Amino acid sequence: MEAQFEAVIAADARVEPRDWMPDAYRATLVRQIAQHAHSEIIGMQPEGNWLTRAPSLRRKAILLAKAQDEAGHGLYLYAAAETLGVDRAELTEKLVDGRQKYSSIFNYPTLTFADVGVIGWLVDGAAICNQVPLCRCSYGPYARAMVRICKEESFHQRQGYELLMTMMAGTDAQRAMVQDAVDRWWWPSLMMFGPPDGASPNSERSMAWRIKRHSNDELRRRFVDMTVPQAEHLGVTLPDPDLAWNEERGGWDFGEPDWSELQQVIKGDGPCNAQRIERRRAAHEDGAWVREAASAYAAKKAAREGSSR
Amino acid sequence: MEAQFEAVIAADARVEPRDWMPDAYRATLVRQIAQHAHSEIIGMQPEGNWLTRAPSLRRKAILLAKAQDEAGHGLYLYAAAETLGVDRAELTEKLVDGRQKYSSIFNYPTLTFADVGVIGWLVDGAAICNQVPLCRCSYGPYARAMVRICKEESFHQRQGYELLMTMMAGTDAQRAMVQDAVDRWWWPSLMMFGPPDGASPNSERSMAWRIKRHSNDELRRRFVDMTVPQAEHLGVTLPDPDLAWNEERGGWDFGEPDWSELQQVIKGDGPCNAQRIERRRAAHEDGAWVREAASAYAAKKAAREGSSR
Amino acid sequence: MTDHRYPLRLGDDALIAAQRLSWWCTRAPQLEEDVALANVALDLLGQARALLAHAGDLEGAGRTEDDLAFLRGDREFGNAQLVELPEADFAHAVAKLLFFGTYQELLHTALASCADPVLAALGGKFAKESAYHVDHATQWTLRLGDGTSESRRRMQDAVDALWPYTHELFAEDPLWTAAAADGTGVDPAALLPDWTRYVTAVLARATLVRPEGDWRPGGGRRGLHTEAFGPLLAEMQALHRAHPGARW
Amino acid sequence: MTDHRYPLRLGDDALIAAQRLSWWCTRAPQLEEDVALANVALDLLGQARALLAHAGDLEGAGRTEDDLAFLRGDREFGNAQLVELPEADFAHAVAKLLFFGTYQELLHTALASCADPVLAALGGKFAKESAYHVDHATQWTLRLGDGTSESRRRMQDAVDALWPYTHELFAEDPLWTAAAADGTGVDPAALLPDWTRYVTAVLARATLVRPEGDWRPGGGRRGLHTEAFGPLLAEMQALHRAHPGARW
Repeated sequence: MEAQFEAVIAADARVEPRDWMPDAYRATLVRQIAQHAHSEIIGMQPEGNWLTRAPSLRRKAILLAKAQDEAGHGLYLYAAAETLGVDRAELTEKLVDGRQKYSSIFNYPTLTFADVGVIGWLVDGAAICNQVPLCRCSYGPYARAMVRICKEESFHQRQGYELLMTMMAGTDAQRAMVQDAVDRWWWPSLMMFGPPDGASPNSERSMAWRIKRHSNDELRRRFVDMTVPQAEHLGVTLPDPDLAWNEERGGWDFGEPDWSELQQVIKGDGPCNAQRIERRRAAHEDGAWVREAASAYAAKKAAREGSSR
Repeated sequence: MEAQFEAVIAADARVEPRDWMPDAYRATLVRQIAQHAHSEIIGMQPEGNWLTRAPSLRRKAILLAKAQDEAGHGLYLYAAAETLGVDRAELTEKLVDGRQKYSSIFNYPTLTFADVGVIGWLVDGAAICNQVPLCRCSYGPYARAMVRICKEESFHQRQGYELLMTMMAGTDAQRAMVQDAVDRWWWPSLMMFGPPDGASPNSERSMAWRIKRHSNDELRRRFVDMTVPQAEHLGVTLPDPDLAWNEERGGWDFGEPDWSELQQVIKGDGPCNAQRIERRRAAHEDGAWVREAASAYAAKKAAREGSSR
Repeated sequence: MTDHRYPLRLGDDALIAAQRLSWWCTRAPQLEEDVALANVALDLLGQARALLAHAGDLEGAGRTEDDLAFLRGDREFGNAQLVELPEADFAHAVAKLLFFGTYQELLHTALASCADPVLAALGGKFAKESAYHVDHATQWTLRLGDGTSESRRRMQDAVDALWPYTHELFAEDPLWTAAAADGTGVDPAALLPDWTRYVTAVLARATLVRPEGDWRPGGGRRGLHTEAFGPLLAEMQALHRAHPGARW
Repeated sequence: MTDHRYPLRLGDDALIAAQRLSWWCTRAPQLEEDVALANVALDLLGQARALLAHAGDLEGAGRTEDDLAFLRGDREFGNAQLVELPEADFAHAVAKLLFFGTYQELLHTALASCADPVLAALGGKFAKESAYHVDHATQWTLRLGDGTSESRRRMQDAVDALWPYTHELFAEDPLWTAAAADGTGVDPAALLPDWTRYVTAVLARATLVRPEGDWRPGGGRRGLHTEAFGPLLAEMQALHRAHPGARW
């Protein structure tokens, strides 16, 4: 069985739910897919903060649609995780009590409406860099979920960038808001690719299993190379004095993120960790009576239909 | 004893807590003072609605100070009621479960900031007309509470009128807000004096006992005569086509309020009845653990002090 | 020609309903419901945008959907009070959607054959959306009403709290009368029998009691709102108003 | 001369604290507390007005207290995050007042002998007010901490939740350093030992545990606020902004 699994991996084919797989492979996938699903759900909050205050009806509609997409992504991903023999309720418990993580980027607050645009541009942009390779991930259900998700993420990224273009063509106050948002989100976005390769212990195995296909630093460089010209086109300055074109490499050199900040946020001490988990916990607990009612009703209905046969 | 009570009333002197008094006199006073206290407390809500949105810091301070005064008035009045052998907690229960009333005027919503001014001018103005004679009420503690309250109410009335003067000297939108607020609050203010004399069954006895000194209609006329020139000075139109100077009487004739509306609001079907009581109930219930803690602490402290003697 | 205040008022209903509903995003009892409620809110917001834009066109004063949404004051909104009421729990959201959605479905269906071609086209499109909203609210009314004892209590409380505010949807009003008279709109009074029949049947199936009582709050159509409306509007408009003239 | 941003920042602390506290009006656990909390809020609002007016004078650009309160954006407010945090229950309000009030009392006392004569006079006046706030908060901390088991749990939760935000009050900042250097203001770091001594003693008497942990959120002084701040400001400013240039 193990040989067959190795052969599938080696052939760059897909492992499917019914196939045998090593326990560690399964555990790694559950952890990664759950974290990804949690990130979609928690990720609704920072932008959701502006839903009721969006400054135009069009932007309000875009925000709502995006939040809806994210909830949908969370659903696909939880479903993909469930093919590995866990269930959504259990994963939600683990999120709420801190045993599973979500992307640290969502522990930063959205302070102005420009943050909504910058999250689309930089955060969704970084997510896409991370996720496009996952469309070829060795685990079939995850790979297929990613295909659909990546398509929608690109759409969100374009919308975010378009908001920023509109604001940069607007008033001085709007331009200042955009620059301020870029200043705040740039470094956290770079940290979305995880610690530097030397400090990322699980990466190698994930790459061997073809869950992961590129190293953190490789993806980070790709993101910077993609983003710098977009920033120029937008007319904003990226807050990194070390940013410089490297003729030889044909890419951009950039400074070192403050990794101690990343560690701190992961540990739980980011600006919004407590608030994000609390909101999710409250929604889950306040909704318990509703879920119980739905189960009770379904049971009654089944019993009635059974007895009327 | 009854003769002595009658003599005190006849001499226009004061009945004090330790004096004998007829049960019906006591019950009437408890009902009236409690209703009055409840009105102060519930009356904090309509204006309190604008505390967090007041358009200038000065107006915010004035509103806060007024709300504070009203809470203080509630405290004096509950204290006056307690001299008659009831207690505040019991009266609060009766308010919350609907066995005791408060002034129906507070069941109307405050829709714009002009309402804050109009409540000061018309509602406090009507309250003062009602309350000034109560400073000579036959029951001493109530009469003395009223002296202090009336002084502060006059201050509130002047502040309300001053806000309206400022707004009338402002933009077209501000002037329209004032007129709109006057249109909405005029008739409810007239109804604050209660039903017409013919339909006010308890009035006669209260007058005999010198709790009340003027009939509802008498006070209503006094209020209209006082208010019409103020409206002219302000530059607003009172929404009553029948309003006309009566040369002969030397006062203003005015139209008939819609008494069915008053009955409906008293019955519980005013725009804000449910909301007002719910807020009061929630504050009382949410505060129960705090009051319990204060009692428990006081008991512990007393025990400690007792044992350390 | 259609009085611009007619689509404006219908647009206000949809806009304020969408604003309240969007609060649920990230707070729904399950993720499927985050998706579903956002979907309903998006439909309502789309309806609001089309109706406000049409009102602006008819008015001919150059006001856009955003001017109408963000630059009118509390007293200039003509939505029914029902849609502005806070939703104390999920049962309130469900009851409101049942009552308001059923009204909207009947209204939109009738509107589809009105004399204003824009409104007729919108009515046809919106009717399909509303039908989905009603179906969704109906399913939840049944689950909550006929679910557990707690859900039944909460659902009945919500029905009792919101029922009085449904009367305003069908109340007589000069704008409705005029629109119905010249065929550019619908008199909602004509929709009441079907509304009552449907809603009563759903409540009965859900083992819920249809409220009695004759309290009929109203005034929303004349810009007289509840005290919950001012803060809702303050939040909705604050950013737009903080940057006069800016495009977003 | 005093940097106008110095009194502006102190004024923002007082203003936002007053705005949060005024929410309690009509919601306090007993009427005496409606009176007392309104009184504290009034003091804080008075402090804010005097400080913002002084900042406007020093700036010399003609901005009034209202311009500064109602026409600045979210990123321009320099209050500490502590004061903007929502107050989940009465214990949170008490803990916040204990922490912030003690800081204010020490600050105002020190300010009374600073080189800016306006600030010195205000400091003397405000110190008396703050002393009352601290006394009030101390009494309630004792009652809740050493009251019932529920009140103790709630009070400890509030202390744990707010404690991390107290660090920002004493954190190093260029504006503090400059103000302390030329004597026009106070470096709050100098107040920390007295603050810690007093607050620790009160917590101990109240049988509460002083929190550990090294999380030190901050940023308020640079206009980096919590997500709770935007909605607070939107509500506070909406009416003022809806009527540009109007007097009230």
